[in-house]
Formats: sequence, C-alpha cells, structure tokens
Amino acid sequence: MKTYKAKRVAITIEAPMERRLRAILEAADVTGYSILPVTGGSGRSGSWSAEGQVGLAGGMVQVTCVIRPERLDGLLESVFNVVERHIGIVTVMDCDVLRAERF
Amino acid sequence: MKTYKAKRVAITIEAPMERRLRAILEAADVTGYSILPVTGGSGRSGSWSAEGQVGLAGGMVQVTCVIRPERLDGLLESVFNVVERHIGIVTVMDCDVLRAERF
Amino acid sequence: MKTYKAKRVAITIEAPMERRLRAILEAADVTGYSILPVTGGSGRSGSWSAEGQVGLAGGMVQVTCVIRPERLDGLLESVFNVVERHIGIVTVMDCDVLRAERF
Amino acid sequence: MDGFFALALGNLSSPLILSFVLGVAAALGRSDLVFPEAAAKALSIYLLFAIGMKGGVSVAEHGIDLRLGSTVLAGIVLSAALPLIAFKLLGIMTKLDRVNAAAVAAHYGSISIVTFVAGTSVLESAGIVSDGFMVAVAAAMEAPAILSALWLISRGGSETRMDSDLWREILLNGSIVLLVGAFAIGMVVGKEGMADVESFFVAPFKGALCLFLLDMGLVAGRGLRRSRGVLTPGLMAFGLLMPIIGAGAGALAGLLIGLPTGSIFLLMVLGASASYIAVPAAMRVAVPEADPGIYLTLSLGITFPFNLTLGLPLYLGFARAIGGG
Amino acid sequence: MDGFFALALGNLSSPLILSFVLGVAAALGRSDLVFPEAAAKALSIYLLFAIGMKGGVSVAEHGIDLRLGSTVLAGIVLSAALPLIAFKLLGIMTKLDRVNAAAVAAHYGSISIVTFVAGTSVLESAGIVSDGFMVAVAAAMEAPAILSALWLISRGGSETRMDSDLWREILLNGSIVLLVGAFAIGMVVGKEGMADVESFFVAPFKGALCLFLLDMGLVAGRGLRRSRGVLTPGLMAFGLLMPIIGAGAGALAGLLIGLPTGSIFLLMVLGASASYIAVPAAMRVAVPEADPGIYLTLSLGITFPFNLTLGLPLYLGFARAIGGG
Amino acid sequence: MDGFFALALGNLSSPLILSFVLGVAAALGRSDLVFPEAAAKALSIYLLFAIGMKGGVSVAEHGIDLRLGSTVLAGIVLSAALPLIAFKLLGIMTKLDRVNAAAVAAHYGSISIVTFVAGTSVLESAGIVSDGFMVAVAAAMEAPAILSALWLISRGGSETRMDSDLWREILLNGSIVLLVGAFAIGMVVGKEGMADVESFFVAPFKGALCLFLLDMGLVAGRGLRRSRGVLTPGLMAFGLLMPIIGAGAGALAGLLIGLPTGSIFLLMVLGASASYIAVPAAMRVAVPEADPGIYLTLSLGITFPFNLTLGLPLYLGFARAIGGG
Ligand SMILES: Nc1ncnc2c1ncn2[C@@H]1O[C@H](COP(=O)(O)O)[C@@H](O)[C@H]1O
Ligand SMILES: Nc1ncnc2c1ncn2[C@@H]1O[C@H](COP(=O)(O)O)[C@@H](O)[C@H]1O
Ligand SMILES: Nc1ncnc2c1ncn2[C@@H]1O[C@H](COP(=O)(O)O)[C@@H](O)[C@H]1O
Ligand code: NA
Ligand code: NA
Ligand code: NA
Repeated sequence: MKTYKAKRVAITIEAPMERRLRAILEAADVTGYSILPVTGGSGRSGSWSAEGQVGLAGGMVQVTCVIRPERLDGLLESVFNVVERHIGIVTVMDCDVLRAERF
Repeated sequence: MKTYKAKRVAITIEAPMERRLRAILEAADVTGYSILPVTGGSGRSGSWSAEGQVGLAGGMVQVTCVIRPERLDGLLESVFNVVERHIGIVTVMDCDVLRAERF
Repeated sequence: MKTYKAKRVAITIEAPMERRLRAILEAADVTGYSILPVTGGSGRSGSWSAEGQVGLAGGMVQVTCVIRPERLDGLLESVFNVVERHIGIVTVMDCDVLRAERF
Repeated sequence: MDGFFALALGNLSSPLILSFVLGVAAALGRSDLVFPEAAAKALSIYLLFAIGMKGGVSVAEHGIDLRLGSTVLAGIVLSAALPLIAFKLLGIMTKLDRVNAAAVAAHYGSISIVTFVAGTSVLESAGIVSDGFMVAVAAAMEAPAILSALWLISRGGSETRMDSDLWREILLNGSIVLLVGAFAIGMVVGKEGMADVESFFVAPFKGALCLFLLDMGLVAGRGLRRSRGVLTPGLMAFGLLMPIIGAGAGALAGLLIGLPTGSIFLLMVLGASASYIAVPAAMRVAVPEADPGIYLTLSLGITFPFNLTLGLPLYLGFARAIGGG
Repeated sequence: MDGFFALALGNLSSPLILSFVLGVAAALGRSDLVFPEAAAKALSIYLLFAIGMKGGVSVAEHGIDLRLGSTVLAGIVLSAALPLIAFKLLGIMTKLDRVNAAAVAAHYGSISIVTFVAGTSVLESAGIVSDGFMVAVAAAMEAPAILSALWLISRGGSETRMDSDLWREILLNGSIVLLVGAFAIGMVVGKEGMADVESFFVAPFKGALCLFLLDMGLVAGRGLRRSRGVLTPGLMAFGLLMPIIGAGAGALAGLLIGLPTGSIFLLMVLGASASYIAVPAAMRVAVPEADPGIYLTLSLGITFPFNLTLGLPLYLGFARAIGGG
Repeated sequence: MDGFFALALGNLSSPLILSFVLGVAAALGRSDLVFPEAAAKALSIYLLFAIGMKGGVSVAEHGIDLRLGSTVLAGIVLSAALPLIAFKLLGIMTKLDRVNAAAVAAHYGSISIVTFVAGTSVLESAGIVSDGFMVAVAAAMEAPAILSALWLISRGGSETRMDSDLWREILLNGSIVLLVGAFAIGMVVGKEGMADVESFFVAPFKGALCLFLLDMGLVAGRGLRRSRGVLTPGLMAFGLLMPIIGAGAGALAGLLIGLPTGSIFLLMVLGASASYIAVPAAMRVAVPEADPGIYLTLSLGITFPFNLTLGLPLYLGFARAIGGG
C-alpha cells in the first residue's frame, strides 16, 4: 500500500491553553490535528489526576498533528512561543501516512 | 531488555464507524487493538469538539493496533476499504514491543 | 528548532493496576508521564468496551513516558515486573523532544 | 394574531427557552462554559426514557385508541415523503449537489425529540390534552426519512453503504430503542407502577430539560460560530421555510385522521422538526461524502431554534384554529 | 407456589426489572444504545450513598440493635465460607483450573449491592420491614470472600500478589467506603437531618435505579453476546445453583440469629448475590492469571439476572414461609 | 461563645459537612473512591444554575432593592482590594516570590461559590433571610481579584499574558455566565415560572450539594496528600488567617451599606472564601510561572475546609452580633 512520509507532533499542554494552541495552529495553517484527553500524569510540577475535578486548571490535553516533514520547523516555532512558559512536553515522531491529501 | 520490532498503526475515524472498523480488524485477524477517545480536532471538514454533544455523528475515535511488520500491508488494505470514503487519518510508526506473544 | 533524541514508552495496562504502575515509575525516578484513557479494545482475552461500566476491572489506561534513551533499559526492567503477569502491551518508539529539561 | 404574540411571548419567557437562549449567547460570546459530553448523553437518555414511559402510561390509562394505528402510519408516510419535498425545495433554493441535498432532506423528514418534548410542555402550560401514543408516532418517524434519502442518492447513481448492519443501526438506534422500550414499560406498569418512579421521571422533568436545552444552545451556538460561510442565504431560508411546510403536512394528516387539537399540534411539531442525532449518525456511515457541516448546522443552528422559539406558538395557534380548543 | 408466581409476576412487571430487560434486549439486538461510563459511575455513587444513609437513619431511629453485631458476624462468616462451597462445586460441575475456580468462588461469597437494593424495593412493595443495619452487613460481606479465594489459590501453590497495598484497596474500596460512610452519616444526622436531603436521596431513588438497571442490562447483555463459548453448560448451571445455595445459607444464618422476615430475606439476597465490581477489580490485581471473561460473565450475565427476576420472589416466598409475615 | 459552639456543632453534624469529611477521609486513607470528572462538572453546572435562578426569582419577588447597586460595588471593591492585603500578608508570613504570592492573593480576593451555597444553607437552617441579589454580588466578585493580581505582577516587572482573549475568558468564564444567566432567567420568569422547575432546582438541591461536597472532599484530600512539603507552616497560617480578614472586610462593607444580618453574613462568606475554579484557570494562562501546587492546595485544602467547618458558624455568630437577628 502506498504511504507517504510525515511527522507526527504531539503537544501535551494544560487544558486552559487548548484554545490558544488551536488558534496558533490555525494561524500557522496547520488545519489537521486531533485532541486526546489526558486523565492524569506526573511531571516536575508534581503528579495530578483529573478525577472529580471541576475546573480546567488541573487538566491537560494532548494535541496531535500529522504534517509534511518540510512544515515541521515552522510548526515547532509557532508552537514554541506558546508552550515555552507552560508546563507540558512536545514530541516529534516519524510516521507514514496512508493518504497524502489528508495532511 | 529483549524487544521485538513491530508496527504501530493509528486510525483516526468517525465514531459511528467504530463498530465497522472493529469488525474489519477482526475479520483480518487483527485481534489486538486499543481505542482511545478523541475529544476534538480539526481537518478539511472543519474543526469540532465533543463537548456537550449527544449524538455520535460529531465525534471521532483513534484505533491503535500494534502488529508484526509482515502483517502491515494486509491490515492497511482491509482498512483502506473502510476509511477510503471517510474522514480521518491513518498513520504507521515503527516501534519495539516488550513481549512478542502479545501481538 | 533544536530537538533532543528520546524514547517514548507506551504502557497499556488494566485500570486497577494504574496506581501500582505509577508507584513503580516514581520508584524508578521516572517522574514524567501522562495517562490517557482507553475506552475499548481487543486482545487475547477478548474484546471489551468501557461503556456503561461501573467497576475498574473492565477498563485499561495508557501510560506514556518520554525518557532519555540511556534510561530506557532501567525503566523497562522495573515495568516488566509489574506487567509481566498482566494483560496489556508495552511499546517503545524513537522521538525528538523540544525541550531537554522536560524529561 | 394577538393570540400568537401572547403565546410567543409566553413561550419565549419560559425557563426552557431562556435556558436555550443563554446557551446560544454563551457560545456566541465564546464563553468557556461547556457541558461534559457524558452529562449531555445521560440527560438525553433520561429525557427519552421519561417521555416514552409517560406516553406508555397514558395509553395504558386510556386504552389503545383506534387512531393509534392510523397516526403511526401517517407519521411513517410523512417521514418518508417530506424528504422528497425538501429535496425538490433544496434544488430550487440552493446550489447543493445531489448527495448533500439528499442528506439534508433526510433530516427534515425525521424528527427532533427535544422539539417534541418542548411541544408537550407548551401543551401542558396551555392545558390542552394530547394522545399518549404520539410518543410512538415520534419513534416511528425517526427512520423512514433515511430510507427516502438513500433512495434519492442511489437513484442519482451515487453509491451508499446500505447493508444489513446499517439497517439494524437505523432501526435499533439508541433513541428509538429508548422511546419504544420505555413506552412499552409504561404500558405494562401503568399508572400504578409509574407512581413509584414519578418523583424521578415526572416531577424533575422540566428542570432537567432546562439544563439539556442550555447544552443544546451551547452546541447550536458553537455550530453557528464555526459555520460562517457554510450557511448561504438560500440554505438559511430553507431552514426556516421547510419546518413550516412540515408543520403544514402534519396538520393536514392530523385533520384527515381526526385527531384532537393537542395531537394535531404534536404531529405538526414532528413534521416541522429536523433530526440532529439519529440521522447525522446514519449519514456519516451511509453517505460519508455529504458534509456534516451543512446538515448539522442547518438542523441544529437554524431550524431547531426557530421551532423552539417561534415555531411552537405558531403551530399551536394554527392547531387551535383548525382543531378547536 | 401460587404466592411465588404472583410475586414473580409482580416482580417481573415492575419498572425496575423491565428496565433491566430492556437493556439486555437492546444489547443482544446490538442496538447502539450506550450509557456513558461517567454516568453509570455517578449513578452507582448516588445509589450506594442513598442506601447507606437510609440504613444509618433507620438505625438511629430504632437504636442499635443487639442483633447488629451477630448479624455482621454472620455476614462475615457467610462471605468467607461460601467461596469454599463454591470452589468445591466448581470442581464438580466444571473443568475450571484452580485459579479460575477460586476467582469465580470469590465473587459468590461477596455481594452485589444492586441486587440488595432491588431486594429492599421488593420488601417495600410487599410492606415488610427490615433492619436498617442490613446495609452494614452488606458492606461487611464485600471483602472476606476475597481473602478466602486468595487462601485457596496460595494453598494450591500459585502465587498471588497480596501486599499491604492490596489489603488497603480491598478494605477501603469505593463501595465499602460509600456504604459505611453514608451509613455513619445517616446515624449521626438521624431522621431530622435526613429530611433536608430526602427529596434527593429518597424520593427519586427508584427511578434512578431504573436507569441504573437499564445500564446493567446493557452491560450484562453485551457480556453475554461476547462470551459465546466461554460459558459452558456446567458453568451456567453453577451460576444458577450457587445463588440458591447462598440464599439457603443466608436463611439458615438468619433463622439462627432470630432475624425478622425482612432481614432474613435480605441476608438470603446477600448470600445469593455475586459481586461484579469490587471482587473483579481485586482479582485483576491479585490474580491476573484468572480470566475476567469467565467470572464477569458468570456473575453479571447469569447470576445477576437470575436473582433479579426469579431469585428475589423465590427468596421472599421462602423467607416468609420460615420467618412469617 | 456558647452560641458559637452550638452553631459549630450543628454545622459539623449536617449531612453537607459530613459528606465533605467523608471525602477527605477517603482520600487521605487512599481509598480508590473516585468521582467521574464529568459528573463533578455536571453537578457544578446544576448548582450554579440553581443558585443563580433562586437569586433572580427572589429579586423578582422583592423588587430591585436600592442596595443592590451599592452591594455589587462593594463586592467589586472587596474583590479588588483583598488581593493587595493578601499579597502584603504573604510577604510577611511566607517566603513566596512575587509571582506566586500574587497568584495566591488573586484566589483570596475572588470567591468560592460552593462556600457561598453552603452559607445559604446555614442561613436557611437558622431561619434567617438574606437578599436574593447576593448571588449577583458573588458573580461580580469572581473577576476583579484577577486584575489586581496581574497588576501586582506587572508592577514587579514580570510579564503576564494579558490580551483581549484572556479578558473575555475571565469575564465570560463558565461560572460567571451561569450565575448571571440563571439570575437573569430567574428575574424574568419569577416565582410562577420557577414553580415549573422547582422539583428539579430547589427540592433536591441540598442532597445534590452533599454529593458535590463529597467530591470536593476527595479532591481536597488528594491535594493535601500530594502536597506534603509544599505547604509550609507560614502558608498554612495564611490560609487560616486570610479568610478571617476577608470576612472582617465583608462585615465592615455590609455594615456600611446597612445590609440585613443574612446578607452581611453572605458578604463575609464571600470575602472569606477563596476561588478554586475560575482563578486557577486564569492563572495557568496568564501567569504560567506560578505553581498551581501552591495556590490550589492552599485554597482547596486549607481555606475551603476551614470556612466550611469552623468559618461559617464563626461568621454567622459575628454577623448576628453586629447585625442582630
Ligand atoms: N517525560 C514526560 N513524559 C510524558 N508526559 C510528561 C512528561 N513530562 C511531563 N509530562 C506531562 O506534562 C505534565 C506537566 O509536566 P511538568 O511541566 O513537568 O510538571 C505532567 O503532569 C505530564 O502529564
Ligand atoms: N493531519 C492531521 N493530524 C491529526 N489529526 C487529523 C489530521 N487530519 C485530520 N485529522 C483528524 O481527523 C478529523 C477529520 O479530518 P478531515 O477528514 O480532514 O476533516 C479531524 O477533525 C481530526 O480530528
Ligand atoms: N496488539 C495490540 N495493539 C494494541 N492494543 C493491544 C494489543 N494487544 C492488546 N492490546 C490492548 O490490551 C488489552 C488486553 O490485551 P490482551 O492481554 O491481549 O487481552 C486489549 O483489550 C487491548 O486494549
Ligand atoms: Na420532520
Ligand atoms: Na454472595
Ligand atoms: Na474572597
């Protein structure tokens, strides 16, 4: 099956920042992304869990974008400005994508 | 620690298609997969969010299968027939798996 | 953008084991991890879905840690002791991380 | 006309409608107010179960009416026929391609159970009775419209994914099962059995509906905000005209069968309302090429608010005029 | 026997049981009706809290009964002893290996609080009183069965993961904490304090239980559908026989202590019912080798429906026969 | 002082407080009892809507009071000024850096609506009336404290992310929209419209609050357990002293405006309570450098339990002493 090389960027960031990150991705013309819920975790700022939480402040989300390799640097730069001061983690992986028109 | 080479396929697809995709995976003898919820995203068909939604129509899920490399092509072909006409994205990544009997 | 090589370990395990796994990760000094919900799946022990479930017994979670490559073996060994007898799957992938201090 | 304004005003100042308006306003103002998906789904299960059971109990009380059969039949015919009208109208008023037009049309043949429930609230406030079996009619009207739409599409040469699985999914979709199942339970347990569970299914019903409408407002408002550009003037006009045609068809059917005013009104509401749960899910599977941005926004963002605010008093005024009461 | 049929029929046509049946039917018919996981969990918290609190208030009303202590003790003994019987029986009736047999046995020593709640509903309908402290007995019976099962396994030479963490998890699992905590709250606040929160915890209770049983039906039905092949005839027979044995043991204990009819009945129900929340979670941690497909399906797919539909009237008839009333 | 102990005891033995205590105990004992996130969010929407609507209906009943305006103004001033006091106090009592001190201070200027709701329950039990518009005051006090804190930070030379988006997020955050929106709905529909939805929004209110407080206890207890080391003695002392200062400021303002006892009490409660929903979310966005471990734990783990258990009777005793009644 024919596949295409791409990069899969996963940005784990605080839930209250989701909107801003979405706006920045859209401003950077990254219109393809998916958001996965994160229900708990641990980091330098301690361990947490979404259970029973009412506010957004405690939670995080994982935003995943699959993009063409040549667009990676642009994406990381726009994203960096947002995440720089925030808790969370950004990872990049190589992947193959089934349909080229999809990203 | 001894690990084994495998492929990790992630299929992001509309929630109403989950059942069919499961049936196709099982028909293709892929009995190992996990389903992660997706709570929002954006693509060519616009941006969306699961918040407050009652119906399935708006949502998506991410089906992840870890399989032996030699089975990848068969899997992609069976899956392609389902996802071809549907929105969503299919990515394939290389990975190492801890226990060979598990996939 | 400068990135750093890392390993992304994903451990899919039964929900009742989440606490123990967290304790083991913390004992192994892996303080950075995120937990994603899994809402269904299939494996050698049959297929399942979290829908409508009251107890933990039926569900699974996916614990994702991004760690420095040199720490991978230690992590896998500690984890192996927990997951060995349990259902679930452990995968390791290569990734690049944006900020080195984050993992 | 005076009566209509009074009714409309009364309707607009009910906690139900105001909750919906609050939701729309919050979404348009981009408030971060959100309703958890699980809570919205749980509320909808509660509402469907409660309305189904009440219908069943009422039928158990009054005996199976001879008109039940004919009204269910009329509902099925309405649901199957309205998409054909809607499809023609879309061809005239908009530039939608065949597949999208058929998908939209399916929504208008099918029904919105929340609009129906809001209709029963309006009836109650006005002190007008209706037949308990109208819930069964509502359930019967969910699916036929989908088949009409698929027929329209396949006639045009496009492929639809219509297999036995999809059949089952359409006929046994969650809301049909809940409505029909709870209706049957209501019929079996009757008024006496209902007494046991009344303080859960009857007394708090309207308040729960307020919160659900708040959520519907949030979702509708968000849909509207995201859909700038999708909704052409032609589509919007269709979204306002089609419910009136559907209501008219419902009124006609109700008159022919000889239903009492309350039931004529509810049949009008069913005809006027557009699906936003069952049909969209079926369309995603059967006609993935159709754009959910169009049909969801039109049904939930235009027709649902119109019916809820202006449509209900309008239909009630009309039903009273032709049915008395 | 006539009495049993009347009771059984009355039970089968209550909204509670019919909701369960609707859920099973929807799942077997592969409807897409689903209950959000969060809603099911929230409902179960509500039910546990309400039932615990009611028990505590009732004890506060009637004073601590001398029989409380002996009944709790009897419950602990039952919970610890029934797994031994179940294990023997499984050895005779099925081909399960030691680990799986012990895991199944643990479920039958422990209890299902929903079955208990349904039992209290049946009592109420029949106008029979019972001791408020039976809720505490239910809580006390959750855990001992787990220890018996782990002892059976380790005696067979297999390893179990039994550390202090697991001890705490078993003894402080969510449902025990809720039952005991709410029981204590009920005892402290008494009838007067309860009055404040009655329209939340008492009046809507049965209706909420309907929706919960609908969900249980969906889960049980789905389990049955997925388990083709897992449930051998021997296992199924065990799933129907064991609750009767448990009920008999409960009846015996109740008679020995001299409990009133209502409490004998509830002790029978506790003996008969099988856990599907606390024990499965403990087994996943302590005995991961045991197959959840077997113990969950048996407990939730066979024994729970049997108790709910036929078991309850059967046990009530028996309790009346031996206890009077 | 006798009165205080009686009040405190009465408060401590109410189902509300006991539910909170149960939650804290379960979390500290590391029970696996958890509340689904979606259920907690749904409950909070319900509580905010209900309390807002009740306030609006009460204002519709009694007419707009001249004191409404001055009390809202006083609330805004309190909310803006208390962070300055808190900031000074933190400088004296703790070693927090400027950014963390300002972030903590913001929480104490803003309010906790659950503490407010618990306060209204205490008033009801004591049979003391209060002004319906106090809900509007509560809403008005959510945001000003955030601006004060951001001003404190920027004055110190640190950067905050204060753009128009954040402005909108702060002013249209979910709880403000719900409180104000439901208040407006209550004012429009009045007592008559409320009657329709009373059995959902009024009767079950206290019971629902019990479950919510159970969840708050679980979250607070978990926070305490995780925060060993974060909470220095100085911080803890601040968490107990600051609410008393806030309550004092509220009492002063209430006296100056000439509010009745009940409303003085509620203004004290608002002054004393610390935010744990709106302000933390704003801080995450505007001042990501501040450590949520400090401000969340202090607000939810120390101040909230203190207010709920000892603070409320203390403030009520004081309000009665100065306001009569
Ligand atoms: N190395 C890591 N691997 C996976 N998730 C992480 C890692 N580090 C941080 N996270 C996630 O990001 C959150 C905040 O991290 P931190 O900023 O280090 O406190 C954590 O609670 C985790 O959910
Ligand atoms: N490049 C991408 N990266 C990640 N998720 C994507 C991407 N493209 C699409 N998706 C997901 O698939 C959904 C449908 O995509 P589309 O078919 O392009 O509208 C989106 O809403 C996202 O949730
Ligand atoms: N190959 C796989 N790929 C992805 N998830 C898997 C795989 N195998 C197992 N799982 C997950 O782990 C669970 C238990 O697997 P098992 O132990 O094989 O029954 C499954 O229900 C899946 O959620
Ligand atoms: Na219609
Ligand atoms: Na038992
Ligand atoms: Na305050």
